[in-house]
Amino acid sequence: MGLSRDVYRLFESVVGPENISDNPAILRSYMYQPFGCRKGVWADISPAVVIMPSSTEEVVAIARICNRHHIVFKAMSTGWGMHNMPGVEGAVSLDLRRMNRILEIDGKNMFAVVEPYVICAQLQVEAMKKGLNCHIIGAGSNTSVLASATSVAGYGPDGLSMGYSGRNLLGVEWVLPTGEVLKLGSLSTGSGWFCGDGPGPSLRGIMRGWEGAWGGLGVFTKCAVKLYAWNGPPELEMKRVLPNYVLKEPIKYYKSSLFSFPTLEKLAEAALKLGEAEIGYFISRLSPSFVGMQMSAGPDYVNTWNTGMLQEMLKYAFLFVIFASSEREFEYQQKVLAAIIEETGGQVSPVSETQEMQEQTSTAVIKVDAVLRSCFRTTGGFNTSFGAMDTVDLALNQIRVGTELKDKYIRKGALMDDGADNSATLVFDQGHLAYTEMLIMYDHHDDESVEGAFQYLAEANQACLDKKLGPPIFQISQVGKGKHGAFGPACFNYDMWLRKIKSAFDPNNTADPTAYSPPEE
Amino acid sequence: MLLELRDYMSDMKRCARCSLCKWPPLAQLKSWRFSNMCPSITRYNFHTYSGGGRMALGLALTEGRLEDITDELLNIVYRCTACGACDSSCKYNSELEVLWPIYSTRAYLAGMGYFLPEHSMIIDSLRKEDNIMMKPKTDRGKWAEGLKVKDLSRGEKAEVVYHAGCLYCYDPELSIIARETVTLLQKAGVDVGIRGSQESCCGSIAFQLGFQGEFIKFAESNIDDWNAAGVSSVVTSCACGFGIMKSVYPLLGKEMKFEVLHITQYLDRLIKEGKIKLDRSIKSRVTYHDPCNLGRKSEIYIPWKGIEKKVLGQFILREPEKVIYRGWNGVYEPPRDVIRSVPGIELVEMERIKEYSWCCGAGAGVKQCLDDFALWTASERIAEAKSVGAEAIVTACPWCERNFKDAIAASGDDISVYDVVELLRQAM
Amino acid sequence: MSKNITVLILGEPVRGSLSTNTREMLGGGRELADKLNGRLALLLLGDKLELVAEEAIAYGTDDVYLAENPQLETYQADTYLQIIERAVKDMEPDILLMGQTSIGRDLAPRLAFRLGTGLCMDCVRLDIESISGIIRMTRPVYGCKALAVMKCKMKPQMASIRPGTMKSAELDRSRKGQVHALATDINMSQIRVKVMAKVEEQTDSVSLEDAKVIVCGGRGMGSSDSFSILEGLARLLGGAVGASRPPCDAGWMPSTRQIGLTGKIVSPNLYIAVAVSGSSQHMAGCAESHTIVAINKDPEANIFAMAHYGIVGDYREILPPFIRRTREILEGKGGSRCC
Amino acid sequence: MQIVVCIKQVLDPEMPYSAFKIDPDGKRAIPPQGTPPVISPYDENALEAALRVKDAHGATVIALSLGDRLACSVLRKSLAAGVDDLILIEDPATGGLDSFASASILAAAIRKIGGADVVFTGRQAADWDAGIAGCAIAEELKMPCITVARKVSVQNGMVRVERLLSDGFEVVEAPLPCVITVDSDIGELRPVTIQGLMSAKKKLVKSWKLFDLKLESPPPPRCELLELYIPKHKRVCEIISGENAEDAAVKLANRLFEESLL
Repeated sequence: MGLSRDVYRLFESVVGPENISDNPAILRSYMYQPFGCRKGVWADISPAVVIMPSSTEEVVAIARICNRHHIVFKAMSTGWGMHNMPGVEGAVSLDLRRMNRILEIDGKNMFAVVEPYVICAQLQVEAMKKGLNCHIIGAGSNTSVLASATSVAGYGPDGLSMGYSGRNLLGVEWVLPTGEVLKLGSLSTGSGWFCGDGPGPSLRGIMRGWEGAWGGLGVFTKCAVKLYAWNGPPELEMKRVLPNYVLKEPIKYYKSSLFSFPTLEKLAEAALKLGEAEIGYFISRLSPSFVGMQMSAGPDYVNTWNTGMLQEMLKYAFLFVIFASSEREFEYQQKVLAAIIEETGGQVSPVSETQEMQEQTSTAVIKVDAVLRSCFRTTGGFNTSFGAMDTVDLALNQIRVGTELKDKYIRKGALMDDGADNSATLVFDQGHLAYTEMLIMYDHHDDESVEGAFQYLAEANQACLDKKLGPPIFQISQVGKGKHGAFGPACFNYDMWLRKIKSAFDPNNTADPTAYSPPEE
Repeated sequence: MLLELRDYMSDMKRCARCSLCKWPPLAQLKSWRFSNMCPSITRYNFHTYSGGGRMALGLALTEGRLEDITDELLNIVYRCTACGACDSSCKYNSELEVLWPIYSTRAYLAGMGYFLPEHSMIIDSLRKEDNIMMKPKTDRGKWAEGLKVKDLSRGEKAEVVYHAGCLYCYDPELSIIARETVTLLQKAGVDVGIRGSQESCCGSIAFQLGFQGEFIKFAESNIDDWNAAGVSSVVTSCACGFGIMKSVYPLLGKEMKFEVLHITQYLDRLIKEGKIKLDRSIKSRVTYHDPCNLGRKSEIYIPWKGIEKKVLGQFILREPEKVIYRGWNGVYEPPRDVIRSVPGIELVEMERIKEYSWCCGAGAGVKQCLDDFALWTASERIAEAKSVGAEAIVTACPWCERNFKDAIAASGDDISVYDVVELLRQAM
Repeated sequence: MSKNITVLILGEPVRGSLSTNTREMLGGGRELADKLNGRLALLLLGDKLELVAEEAIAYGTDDVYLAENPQLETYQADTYLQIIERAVKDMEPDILLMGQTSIGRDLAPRLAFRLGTGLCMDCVRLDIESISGIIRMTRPVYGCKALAVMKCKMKPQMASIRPGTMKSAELDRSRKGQVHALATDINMSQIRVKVMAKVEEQTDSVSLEDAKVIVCGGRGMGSSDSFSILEGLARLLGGAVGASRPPCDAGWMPSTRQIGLTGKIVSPNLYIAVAVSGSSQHMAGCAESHTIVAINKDPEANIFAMAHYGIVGDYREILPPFIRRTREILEGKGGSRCC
Repeated sequence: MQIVVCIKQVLDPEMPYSAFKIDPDGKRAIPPQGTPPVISPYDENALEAALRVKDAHGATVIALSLGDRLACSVLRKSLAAGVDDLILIEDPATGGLDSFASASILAAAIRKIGGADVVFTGRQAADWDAGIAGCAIAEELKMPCITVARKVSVQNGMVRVERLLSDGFEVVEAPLPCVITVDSDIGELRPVTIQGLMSAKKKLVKSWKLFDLKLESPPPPRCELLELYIPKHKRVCEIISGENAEDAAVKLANRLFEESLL
C-alpha cells in the first residue's frame, strides 16, 4: 500500500529527494530482518516509504504530516531487528541514520549528548580520549547509545560498574507522536543536560519505564548519557591474533579471570556479593558454547564441544574483570575478589591466567565487538527468551525453567545444542539488579527448526505467566499487539497504564504501537 | 563460471543485519570522524547501499522478490566501488562472503542485459580496443616511445614483463610514472620488457562490473601471452590489475608460469638487495594510502564449494571446512618499507589502514561513470590524511592517484599525492 | 503428377562442369535415395548443359532435369525461382538439397517459402530414418558452439549442404541415366532485381571458401611481414592464407581474409593454425574443418583442444623445416615416406 | 523515405566457451550470468547500412526487434546510433519460433507501421545462423530481396547493391520497396557516444504484443528442433614432439603425408 504522490511530495519537501524513497529495491532491503522474523528473513509488511531526516525539526515536520494524514510512523536508529519495522501497512519508516552526531562530551560533568545514530563504539573512543568511558549493551557496541537509553532494555556486562542504559539517561529531547517537542529533566528548564529527573519533569517511567516503548511513543532525537572514568590509555592499539583483534599492550590494573562454581546458586551468591562489594569492571555469566564460539568456528568448535571440555570447565562460570585506577585499589579489589570466591567455593579456571585468555577477552570485554560470533554466526537464526532486569532470584528461576524447557527442544533437534543453559546473565548496577536472557540458536530457513523454535518461545512465554517469572524482554516487542495485555494481569495490570499513556501521548495513534501497546479503547 | 549469484544464497540468507559492514572492525574504530568504512552507505545512507543491504538486494533478486529492474536499482548496484571493506569487516565476526555476492549481483543483472550506458561504453572499448579508456589500441604503446626497452610482443625475450595497465598507458600525466618505473628497473639491472601496443587490459574493471565473460577472455589471453613470452615474473604498478591477477586469475584453472608482483614488492626486494641506492634525503611527513586492490583485495580467494551439514542439532557445519579470507594477507608492508627506506621521510599512519582502509573512490568503474561519488570518497580520505598532519599522500595505484589529484584540484586542498615510484625517483 | 523422385538436388554448373559441392551432394544424395530405394535426380539451370548432364549421370544420378536457356546462364533469383518452383511442384520430391553457396543461400529460403515447406540451412550431416523417410538434419549453431538436429515437418524436406561435408561419389562413365528437358518460359514481369555487372576479385591465391588447404595466422605472428612465410606454405599446398581477428584489426591482413564469426566460415580439408590462440570467435569460422593442425608456443592455448595435430613451439623455428620437408614429400610424392 | 531495420537480440556470440551452457531438455542455450546479450553482429551492420542511407537522403529509420524478455539497455544502442524509433515485439508466445514464423510477425509489424521503402536485416543471426528471415520477410511483403549486400546506394526509387559472391561480387539494381540482407563487409556500426546513449535512454520505446498485430498466435513452425547439444570435442590433439623444433616439424610433415592430407 503506497502513499499518494501528494503526501510523498510533502515528505520530500521536508528531507529532499535524496533522503526519501519508495523504490521497491530500497524498501525490500529494509524488509530484510532475520532477528525477530517468524520464518526466514523477510518482514511480511513493507513500509510505504523510508525517510531519512537529519534534524529534530525535520522529524517534527514529518510527525505533523503523519498526524494530519493519519499515517503511522516508526523510527529506527541502527535498525537491527524486526521490531524496527512498522507493523502496519502503509506506514512511514524513519531511518535516523543521518542524525549521527556526538553533540557534546562534557568531561567535567561526565556526560555526553548524542543523536540517535551514534553507536556505542563511536562514543566510547571519543570518551576515552577524554579519560571517560561509556556503558555498552550486551548486544554489542554496534548499537545505538540513544536507543538503548530511551527505548529498549539496555543491559550490558559492564553494567556492574556503569549501570544500565536506562539508569545512565540524563536530559532528553523527545518528539512526541503528535509532533510536539518535549524536553525532560534539567533540559526543560534550560539548565543543561546534566540531569534526567529535574529540575523539570522526569517522566522517565512513562517514557521508557522498565524496558522501553520500542518506538511506540514517538521519536527521541537527542539525549545525554552518563559517562564513567576511564583509567586506561586514551587510545587502545590493537594487533591481530586470529580470530581476534587484541590489545597490543596489556592495560595497567586490568585483570580478567574466569571462575567456575559447583552450583548455579553458588555462582549467583558470588555475583551478588561482588556486586555489593562494589568492585569489578565487568561480570558476565559465560555459557560454554558462547565462550567456545568466541574462540573458534566450524569443525574446531564442534570438536572442542564434543570433547565436553567446555561444558566441564564452564558449566557454572562467569568472567570477572577488575579494572582499577591505582595499584592500591587493584590489590584491594583482588583481595576482596579472592575472599568472595573462596566463601562461595569458586574455582579459578586453569585457562584464566593464560596470556591467550587475557588477550582474547580484552577487546570483547572493553569494546564488546564480537557478540555476533556467538549468536548469529553458526545458524543465522537467533532469538532470546525469558529475560529480566530484576532480582537475582528471579534470574535464577528463569534460568532453571528455561534450561529445562530448552533442553526438551534441543533433544527434538529443533534448536542448536548449546548445552541448554545458554544464558547471558548477572548482577549489574552494583548488584542491585540481576539480568538474564536465555539465548537460542536455530536455522531460520529450516521449517522444522523454525517450527520448533517458535513452539519453544510460545511455551517459554507461557511459562513466564504460569511460573510468575515476569514479562520476557524482547518477546513482547516481537509478539506485538496485546502482548502486554497477556502479562498485565500477572503484573499489577501494568498494561492498562501503558494503554492510558499511549492514548494520552498519541491521540491519533500515529506512532506504530505494534511493538508497544495499543491505546485505550 | 566465477560469478553465479545462486552460489552465494547461503551467505545472503544468513546476514544478521548487524551493520558491522558499515563500520571498520569495531576494535579498530579510532574516532567518530573517521568511523565509517563503506563509502557507498556513508554517502547515500539508505541501508540498501551497505554490504548487508546489497546482500538483501541480491537475495530478493534470486528469490524473485524484485520483478522490475528500475534505474534506481541499477544506480544502487553500481554506486559502490567494490572496495571490499564490508567483506573484511563482516568476516571479523560473521564470516560471510559479502564482496562476491556484490559482484555476482552485477553479473546477474548484466546477464539479463541490465547495466549503465557508461558501462556499455567501457565494455565496447574493451571489445574493440582492448582498453577501458575508449582510446585506440594502436596508441597503447605510445607511453613508452623513445624508451630503450625490449618489446616482447615483437618476439624479444626478457626475465620480467612490466604491465603498465590501461590508465598508465593512456593518461599522459601519469604515464611518466610508468616510464620512470621502467628506467628505475633498468637502472637496478632488471632484465625488463613490455608488450607495447600488444599489451591489453587486465579485465579488472569488467570483472568488478560483473561482465565476467569479457573478463575471462582478457584474463585468459593475458595468461597465454605471458606464458608464451616465457617471463619469470609479471610486474605491474596498477594495484587494480595486481589485485585481479593475484586473486581471480588463478581461479580460471590455467597454469600461470610466472610470478605476479606489484611494483612495490619488487622495489622492496631490490632495495633490500642493495640494487637501488637512495641517497637524496626528502624532508617530508607523508602518509600511505592502501589501495584496496593491493591490500585486502589482493589476498588469494578461493570460493568455498561444499555441503552444509547439520551437527549439534542446528549447527551448520560446512564440509569441507570453509577458509575465511579476511584480507589480513594483502600487500601492506612492502610499500611501507619502501617509503621508510627513503632518507628523511616520516611515515605517519592514518586511522583506517590495511584491511580496514578507506577506499579512494575510483574503483569498479565509479571513477569513469559516477565521478562525483568518486571525488567525494577521495575528499574523505584527504581529510583523514590532513588530520594526521601529512604533507603528502603516497599511494601505489594510478587509479587512487588520479582520483586524489582530481579531488585536490577540485577542492584546492594543499596536500600532494605521489606514487611510491615518484618518491623513489626523487630520492635517487 | 509425381515422377516419383525421392531426392532432388539443385546442382550448380561451373564452366561446363559440376561444382565440387554438387558432386558432394550427388554422393550424399545417392546414399539417401538408396536407403529409401528411390530415385535420385539432379536439376540444372543454365545453357548448353549436355556434357554437364553426362558428368552428373557418371556421378550417379538417375535423372537429370535440364532447364536450358541463355537467360539462365547467369544466376538471377527471380528467374531461377520461377523455374525451380515449377519443377519441384511438378516432381514432388521427398527431399530437396542444394548447396550452402551464394546461390543456395539466396535461393533456398524463398523457395522454401513458396513451397510452403521447412528448411534447414548449412547442414553438415544428414541421417535418414529409412522407415519414415524422415531426415535428421544436423547443423552448427551459436557459432559452432553447439549442434542442432532438426527435422522438416513438411515435404519436400529441404536442406542446404555446407561444402566439404559430404563425400563425393566416384566418377563412373558406365553409369546410365535419363536426361529430361524442362520448359524454360520466363515471366519477365516477376523479374525485379537486375544484375548489372559481375566482378571477379582477383586474388593470387585460391578463395578461402573453395580452398582445400588453409594456412591461418593469429595474433602471435607479431607483424604483417611475418605473414609472407604463411603465403609461401599456402602456395606450396595450393591453398589460401587466412587470419584470425587480431591480425586483421592490427591491419596486418585485409579483413576479407578474416576467418571466424564475423569473417569467413570455412571447412577445408586441412587447416593449419599458426600462432592462433583459438578463441570461440575464431573457431566459429573453422571448427568444422576436416583436419586442424596447430602450431603455438603456449601448450595451454585453446587451439590445442580443437586441433588434431599440434606442435608446441615458436612458428619461426618450426615452419621453415616443415616447409622444406613438405616440399621434399610433394616432389618425391612419398618417395621418402619411410624416414 | 521510411526504413525498417530488423535487429535480433542474441546471446553474445563471443562469450567464452566456459560460459556457454545448454539446457538439453528445454533445447535452449542458457543465458550466462555476466555476459549480456547483444544485437546480432550482422544486424548492427544492417543498422549502419540504414543510417548511411539516412545520412545521404534523409529518412526515418525504425528498428524492430522480436523476442521474449528483450533487454532494452542493449537494444537502445540502435537509438543511440541514430535510429529514430525502436519498436519491441515482446510476447511470451514468441519464444522458440522458427525463422518463417518470426518473419511473418515482423512483416505484420512492418505493415502496421505503414510499410517501408527499404527493409534491412543482417545476412544471418549469430545464434541460429539460418539466414532465412530476411528473404522470408521479402516474400511475406511481396518485395524483391537482395542478400549479402556489401554496399548499398539509393537513388531515384532504385537501390543499387553490391552482392557478395564467393569469388567476388555482383552489382544488382532493384526498385523500391525491397528487402536487403547485409554482410559485415558493409562496415561496423558507427561508434555510439555517451551523449547518444543518454538521450536514447530518455526516448520512449514502443512495445507491442502479438495481439497488437492482430495475431492470436504465431504461425506453426515448419521445422522441429529434435536435439541441441554441445559437441564433445573427443578430439585428442596428437602433439608432435622431437629433439628439437626441426625434428618435430619434419615428423609433422610426415604424419600429415601418411594421413594423405598433403
